[in-house]
Amino acid sequence: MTALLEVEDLSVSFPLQRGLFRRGARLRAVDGVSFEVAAGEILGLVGESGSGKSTTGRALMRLVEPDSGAVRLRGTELTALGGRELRRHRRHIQMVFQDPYSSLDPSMVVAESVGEPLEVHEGLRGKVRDERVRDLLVRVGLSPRHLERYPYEFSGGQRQRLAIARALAVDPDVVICDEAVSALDVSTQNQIINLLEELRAELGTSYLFISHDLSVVRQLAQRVAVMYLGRLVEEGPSQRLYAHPAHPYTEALLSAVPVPNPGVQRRRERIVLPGDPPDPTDPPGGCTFHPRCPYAMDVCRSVVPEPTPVDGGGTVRCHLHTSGPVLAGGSVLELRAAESGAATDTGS
Amino acid sequence: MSVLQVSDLDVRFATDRGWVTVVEGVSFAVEAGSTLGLVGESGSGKTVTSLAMLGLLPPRTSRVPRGSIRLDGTELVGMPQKRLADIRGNDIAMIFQEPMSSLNPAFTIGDQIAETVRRHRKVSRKAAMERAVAALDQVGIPNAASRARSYPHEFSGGMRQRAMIAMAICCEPKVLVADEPTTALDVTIQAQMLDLLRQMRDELGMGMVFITHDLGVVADICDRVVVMYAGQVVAADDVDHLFSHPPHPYAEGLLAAMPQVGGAEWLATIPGQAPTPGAVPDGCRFHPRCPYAADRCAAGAPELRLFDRHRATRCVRSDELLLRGPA
Amino acid sequence: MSTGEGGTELTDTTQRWTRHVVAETTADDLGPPQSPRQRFWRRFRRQRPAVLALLFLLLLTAIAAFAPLLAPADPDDQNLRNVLAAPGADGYLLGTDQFGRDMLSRMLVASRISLLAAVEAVGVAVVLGVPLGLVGAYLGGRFDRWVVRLADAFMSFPPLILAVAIVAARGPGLTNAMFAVGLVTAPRLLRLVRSSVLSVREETYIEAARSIGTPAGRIIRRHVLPNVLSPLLVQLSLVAAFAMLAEATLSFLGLGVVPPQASWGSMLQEGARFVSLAPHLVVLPGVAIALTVLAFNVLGDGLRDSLGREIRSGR
Amino acid sequence: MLQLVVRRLAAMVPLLFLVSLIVFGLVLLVPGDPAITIAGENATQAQIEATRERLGLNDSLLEQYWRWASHAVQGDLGTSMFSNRSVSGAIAERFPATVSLTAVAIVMALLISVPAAVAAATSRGRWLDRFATVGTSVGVAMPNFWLGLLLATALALNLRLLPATGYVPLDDDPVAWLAHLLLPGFTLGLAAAAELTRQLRSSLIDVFDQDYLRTARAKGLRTTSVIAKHALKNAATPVVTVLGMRISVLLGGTVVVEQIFGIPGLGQLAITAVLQRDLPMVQGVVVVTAVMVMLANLAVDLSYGYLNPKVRAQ
Amino acid sequence: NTEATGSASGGAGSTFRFAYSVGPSRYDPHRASSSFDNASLFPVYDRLVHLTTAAEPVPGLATGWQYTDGGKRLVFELRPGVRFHDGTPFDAAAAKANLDRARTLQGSTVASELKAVERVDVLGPMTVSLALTAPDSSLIGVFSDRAGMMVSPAAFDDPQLDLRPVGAGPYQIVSYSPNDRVVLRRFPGYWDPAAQRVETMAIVIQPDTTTRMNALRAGEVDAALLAGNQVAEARQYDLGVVGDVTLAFYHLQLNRTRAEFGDIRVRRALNHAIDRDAIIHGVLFGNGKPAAQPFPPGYYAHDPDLPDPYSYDPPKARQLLAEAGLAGGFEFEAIVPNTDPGTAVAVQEQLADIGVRMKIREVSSGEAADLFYGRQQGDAMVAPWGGRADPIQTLGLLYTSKGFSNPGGHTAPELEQLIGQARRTIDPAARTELLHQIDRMVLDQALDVPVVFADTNYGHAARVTDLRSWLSNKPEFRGVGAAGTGR
Ligand SMILES: Nc1ncnc2c1ncn2[C@@H]1O[C@H](COP(=O)(O)OP(=O)(O)OP(=O)(O)O)[C@@H](O)[C@H]1O
Ligand SMILES: Nc1ncnc2c1ncn2[C@@H]1O[C@H](COP(=O)(O)OP(=O)(O)OP(=O)(O)O)[C@@H](O)[C@H]1O
Ligand SMILES: [Mg+2]
Ligand SMILES: [Mg+2]
Repeated sequence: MTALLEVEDLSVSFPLQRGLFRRGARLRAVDGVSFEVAAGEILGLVGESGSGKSTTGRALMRLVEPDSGAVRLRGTELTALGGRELRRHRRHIQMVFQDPYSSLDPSMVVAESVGEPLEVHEGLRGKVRDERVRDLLVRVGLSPRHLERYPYEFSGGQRQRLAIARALAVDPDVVICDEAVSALDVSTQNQIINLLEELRAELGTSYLFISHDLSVVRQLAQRVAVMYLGRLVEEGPSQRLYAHPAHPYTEALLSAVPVPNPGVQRRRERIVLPGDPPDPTDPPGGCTFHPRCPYAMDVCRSVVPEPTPVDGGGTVRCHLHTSGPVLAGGSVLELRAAESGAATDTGS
Repeated sequence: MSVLQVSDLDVRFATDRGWVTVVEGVSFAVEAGSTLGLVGESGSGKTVTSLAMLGLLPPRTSRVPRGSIRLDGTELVGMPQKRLADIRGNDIAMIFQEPMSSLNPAFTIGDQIAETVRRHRKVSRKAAMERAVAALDQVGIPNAASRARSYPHEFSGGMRQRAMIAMAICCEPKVLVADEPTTALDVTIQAQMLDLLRQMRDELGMGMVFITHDLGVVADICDRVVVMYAGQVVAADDVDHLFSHPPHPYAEGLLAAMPQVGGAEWLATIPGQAPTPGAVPDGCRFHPRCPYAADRCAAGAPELRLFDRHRATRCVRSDELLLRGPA
Repeated sequence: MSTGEGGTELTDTTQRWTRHVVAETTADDLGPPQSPRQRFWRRFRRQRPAVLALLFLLLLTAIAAFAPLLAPADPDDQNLRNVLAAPGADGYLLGTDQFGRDMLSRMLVASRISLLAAVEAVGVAVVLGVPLGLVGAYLGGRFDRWVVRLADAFMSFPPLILAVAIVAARGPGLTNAMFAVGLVTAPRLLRLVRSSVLSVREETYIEAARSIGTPAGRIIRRHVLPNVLSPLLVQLSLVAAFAMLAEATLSFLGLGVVPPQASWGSMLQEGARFVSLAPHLVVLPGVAIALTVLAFNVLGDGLRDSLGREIRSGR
Repeated sequence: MLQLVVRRLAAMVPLLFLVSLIVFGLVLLVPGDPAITIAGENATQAQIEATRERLGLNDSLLEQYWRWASHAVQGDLGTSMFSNRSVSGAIAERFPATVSLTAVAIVMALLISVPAAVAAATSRGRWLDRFATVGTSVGVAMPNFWLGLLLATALALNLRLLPATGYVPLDDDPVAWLAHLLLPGFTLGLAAAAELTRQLRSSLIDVFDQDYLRTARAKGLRTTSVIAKHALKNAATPVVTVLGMRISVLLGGTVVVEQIFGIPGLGQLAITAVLQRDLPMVQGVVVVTAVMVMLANLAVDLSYGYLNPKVRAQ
Repeated sequence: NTEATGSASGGAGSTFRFAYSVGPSRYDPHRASSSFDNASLFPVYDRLVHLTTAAEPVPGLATGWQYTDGGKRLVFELRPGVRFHDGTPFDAAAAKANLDRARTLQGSTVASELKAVERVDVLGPMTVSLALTAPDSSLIGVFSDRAGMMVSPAAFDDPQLDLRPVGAGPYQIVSYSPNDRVVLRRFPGYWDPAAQRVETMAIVIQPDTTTRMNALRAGEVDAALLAGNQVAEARQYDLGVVGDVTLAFYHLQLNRTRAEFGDIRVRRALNHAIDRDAIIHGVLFGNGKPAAQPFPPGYYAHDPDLPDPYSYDPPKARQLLAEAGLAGGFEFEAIVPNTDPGTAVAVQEQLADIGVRMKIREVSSGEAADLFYGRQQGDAMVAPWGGRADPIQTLGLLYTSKGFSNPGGHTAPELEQLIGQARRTIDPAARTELLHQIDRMVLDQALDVPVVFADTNYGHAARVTDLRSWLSNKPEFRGVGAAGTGR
């Protein structure tokens, strides 16, 4: 697979305005993030609240201006485009947002909302546009007669279908789904996930699927990237990542998701991370995860880890793989297995 | 002996279309020192039921025409608000979904906890504050004494929820009702919270009602589960049995929709949408969405059938069906 | 539907649940389509006070439009030998004023000026406040900052005092007075438009429009404007109420309309000197003003409630 | 907190500059020649010219602005064209009456609105609420000069309950001070009371729907303490905002109310100055009231810190 | 109804509070600019010449005066033993200082009235003499007004003079807050104790007539200037009312060089179109007299034998217009001060009856004179003419070609010549005869459209005695008594 979308060393920060004399401080929401999405691939981006997932997505769309880094779509450097040029290229990369209730303009009927990209990019109007919108509605599993309806008349799941239809209207190469299913009931969530999978198979569109829900991402993504406090801590094929997490944070995250099976869940050994995610305005030095990391070493406090390749694909940023016990691309689970053999007290 | 016994509870609300029954015939019991899970889709009446248990339903727009709620033998339905207020926060406490908005932003954390203590215990302001600090310490807030002087916005989401728990347990209630206490939290924080709640339940021997959407959480913390659909209890079971042999098709559907470890690429969904109160279908309320529906399902409203003290279903075909859960 | 052939085998349960299909909601289940306007009417109709207020204002507008035809007498015709006649006396339904003019006719004709005053002030406020607020708030930047500063500066003046000062400088008269009232209201309107725009700007659908590649001008026209219209409408009704009161007050201070033109405010001002001899001179225009202002306010409330944002529920 | 005050005060500087420009700009709007008025009924052309010269009306606008503004900064707002007295002095003399009147109006507005709003909000949808809603609408709609006229006639002249006109300084006789301000204060404050009631009612209703109120009730708190402690403090923020905006309206309203009740305050000064075309005086009053409004807004901003600890932190 | 009589003890503590519509523009009499100032100035400043209630000159600080040199010299004998409030004695030197100050002070508003004065000489300790450039009979009247007010020479250069006036009047200032109130206390050394029957006096300024009435009704003042419509009301509340016509009259004053007003037929038509009785009845509630001549009945300048040629006669008016070729009427703009537009509104409607459309341009009262006289805007003005201390002043201002209050400067040569002659005529009887001739000519030429002499009314509490109505329209409170102290 060749990379369709390349993101290289992307950083985004927001100004912090606090006090009269502390101006100039900035919050680094995204810090040196790199990844690639291949054609027809779904890349899952997971992480806890505030880790910078949405900001990454918005930076790709140039909805926020990145501080540095490059975003290339089919080799075109999006970060270098401006004005009209940028607007033209926006058709290749579209977005579906989290909140199905506010992502559709309440004052517009479906035909206008979903048809807006067609008007803007292809200058379609009136009947021609409506025809295309009808097709799109059918494609996302809605009745073509919904054309003259207002968003408020739809349920959350239906609205999310509308949002997807709008994103697909101009045949984009990449669709960024920012928590596109988080606001929905499990069952509805599944319907949308099924729809996305179906569309990917049918149209070969690539997706950047942002979610905090690991199990949802696992369902959909071929590859997964994990963010913590603005940095990508681990990335790799989902099979590998779920079965053999290489980063302690990934491990903890997976372990924290309760398994819907009482027998298993009760017996399962769980890692409960102490404390809260750190304050993004004042991140810890070195590896930002070190204050909560059960395996933290001295080096973690001072040195920012570099990406290291992982067995089975992907990369990880963790000193455990280069110094200390030297996992060298192996799974952290090995470490735990080794440890629990010796002393059985690493859990809560 | 059940510390909390809800039987045959109806709740009605005044709406544009007149009085609408939102919760109907709900019964369950909570044992001291164990956790009862209350699950169901959005709008199935979980929150309404829990509010009814604390007498927190809006006074003029709601009504409990039928049923009984007994807390340690005391009947709460029909009790005057004044006496209910004495019981709330003292014998039965509640924590809510949004730790962000459930704490009053205008007062310090310590103040809000101490207020509860002073309301129910005849103690000095100072002693109440000491109790508040102790409770914060108990729920694992570091430097409890100084953090008690913080305002809610100075706390992270997890710490706020800890503070809510501290507030709930500071008078050592017999029953703790937790309405989706972890839904708004990150999974790593959720794991902390589940451990903490389990620990508090065991330390204080409380009975706990735990409301959630997430069957994973149910599997983690609940001993028994009650499944609600469209305002009714459709299934009740202990947790292991429910996950292996769901007693009701709806329960099976919920379980099937859970993303599974190494699960299929194609996800199960419960087709259609839950009915809105006041527009429930005749017969079994679930039958329009049920893959097992037969003609008689549409005919008469099924009763909740008890198998034994713990297990019940509201499905007329439960005997003939062989329902399977993931576990 | 492509099943998971390539993936793991579906479990029985999953298969059963996925194969079971229930008809999704279709357009026909939703009932006839309803535009926001229709929905607004449906809701608005339920608000009886607001409906009454609207009817009152419509009636008033009609009266104002046809006042010369409706007036039983020439409103300027004096009868200095029958001044301050009580209502009902000598065939004068509402009595006469201090020049012996027919109060009914004058009340009718004055309604024109009073309404016109409100319309003028609202017009000035809209022209000055809305475009600046709309564009400034959406685009932000230095221009916006200065607009806001200027608005703040204007808002630092007590509105009536500024209006009095402006009228002092420009001279009395309806146009000057209403220009002043419009000028002092404009920053408030601008503020409101701005804050609505700022909150609409944060809505996801604006971000969605930007992500589509919609140009800013189109976003302002198609997305921002329609969505700030309802709070704007509500506010306009309140501005109209304020303008009525302000006109009355300025007229009361002798800074408003010029005789023989009469507005309710100026009638009140002239009548105030006769309050103990002929209370009807004060009561009638006072009640008329209060009722109209009340109607504008109630209408505003009704609009607010009927235009309120959609409750976040599916259907 | 101190930082907040400093920052707010600093933010007032550009605002003050704009305000001064606007106020000075008022002069440009004036069509007439004030010199003719000042020179007197029987003035000759030469006298008028001399007057122009004396008043500096022949200088360039920039010079005139600079002269005015640089003096204004030092508290010297110039000299009345009409009476030759210091504008600052005249304003200082009138200041207490207007501040007293406004303060009494605000206090009355609060005394009326808080209980009314609590009663309305807690009995939402019932007759008490409807009554309050109608009452507030009427209160807002009533032209206050009209109300003042009626009140003065009914209560002061016919029933002789309260004084009809005049003002007694607070330090002369506090009781008489209050007695003289009750009617005008009520007249001025009623519209504010109505608007505050509306705002407080709706923000109370909002707060009643908040989760933390449910928490407070879940703790077993009594309804009174839920409302008095938890609801009111939180509902106060938007009310304080409205109050802040109202202050400028109230100050404006003094123009009429002082006229009706014969109170020697800034409003009356403004009107007299306007009728006498005494521009320095008009400018002075406008500037001073604008600064009062700014300070009131500052107070409002600072009170947010008390009501909402989040603001305090920033 | 010209006087509230009775006697009251002027004991300690007696107070008289009077509500007036405007405060003094400033308390320096030579710089004060409005005729309304006098009410506040009189108690503080005594003046050379006093006026009777009928506005005839009588001795004041000057016990007598005499024109010599064929009218080119005016000699005043001054009252001995008078002191200013600050103790400075009043003598010829002080009088000369004052007169020179009035003539030469920068910003003097009275200098133009003293144009004829060339030099002031001290002839003796109590005698001053004024050398005149030409005989000017109006000076006696002038010295009864602000020009004749004596300021303590010690206070001449006091920058605070406008706030703390020092005169030789019956009352001295206690406190003064401009546009609010003046508080005065009896000055112990005053030469005429009969003028000081109350211990303290306050002049309360209330621009709003209703507020003034309210204050009076509520007992917050003892007397107040009333509007015509309030007279009946005041009586209804058992308040006393004194009131009579004054020199002030409402007129439709024409700029005779504009619109159609150059034509005498038009001016006569306008005069015939005004229904003065109706206006008195309707607008003034009966409190006034119709005006034809520029002076009210009862004043020496008024000619009682002169019949009013302009009866209310709309057909005649229309006919005159038709003769002037204006059968279709015409339109003009009238400047109207916004304080009291009632008369203007009535006039407007009556003119409309003969097809003349008068457009009202309302302006603030301070602006009206500026616009109409100064910048000669507007075709006419409907406003009260305040009257002047001497009839010659009124005539000179209104009807001579150089008169400031005669925009356009239209006049009749014989009239101008007559006015000059009257100014030079010292003998009162001869002068009065000339004034009557002028009246006749003004009337004949229809130079003006006088409308009404409105009564000036003062309402007062029962305990107030000897409050009088002054033809000059400048109320003095000499001899006003007040029993008790009021509320
Ligand atoms: N416009 C903004 N201005 C300032 N800070 C921002 C802005 N947007 C995001 N942030 C901050 O950047 C950080 C990353 O935010 P982001 O929304 O990307 O996180 P996320 O991973 O999407 O979280 P969530 O799961 O809550 O959506 C957060 O600390 C957030 O507070
Ligand atoms: N105050 C109220 N007035 C009218 N209807 C109400 C009220 N509160 C709740 N309802 C209705 O009662 C039903 C049950 O609501 P409830 O909040 O108990 O659902 P839930 O199961 O807690 O859902 P969720 O998972 O979304 O919290 C819903 O249909 C809701 O619309
Ligand atoms: Mg996000
Ligand atoms: Mg709920």
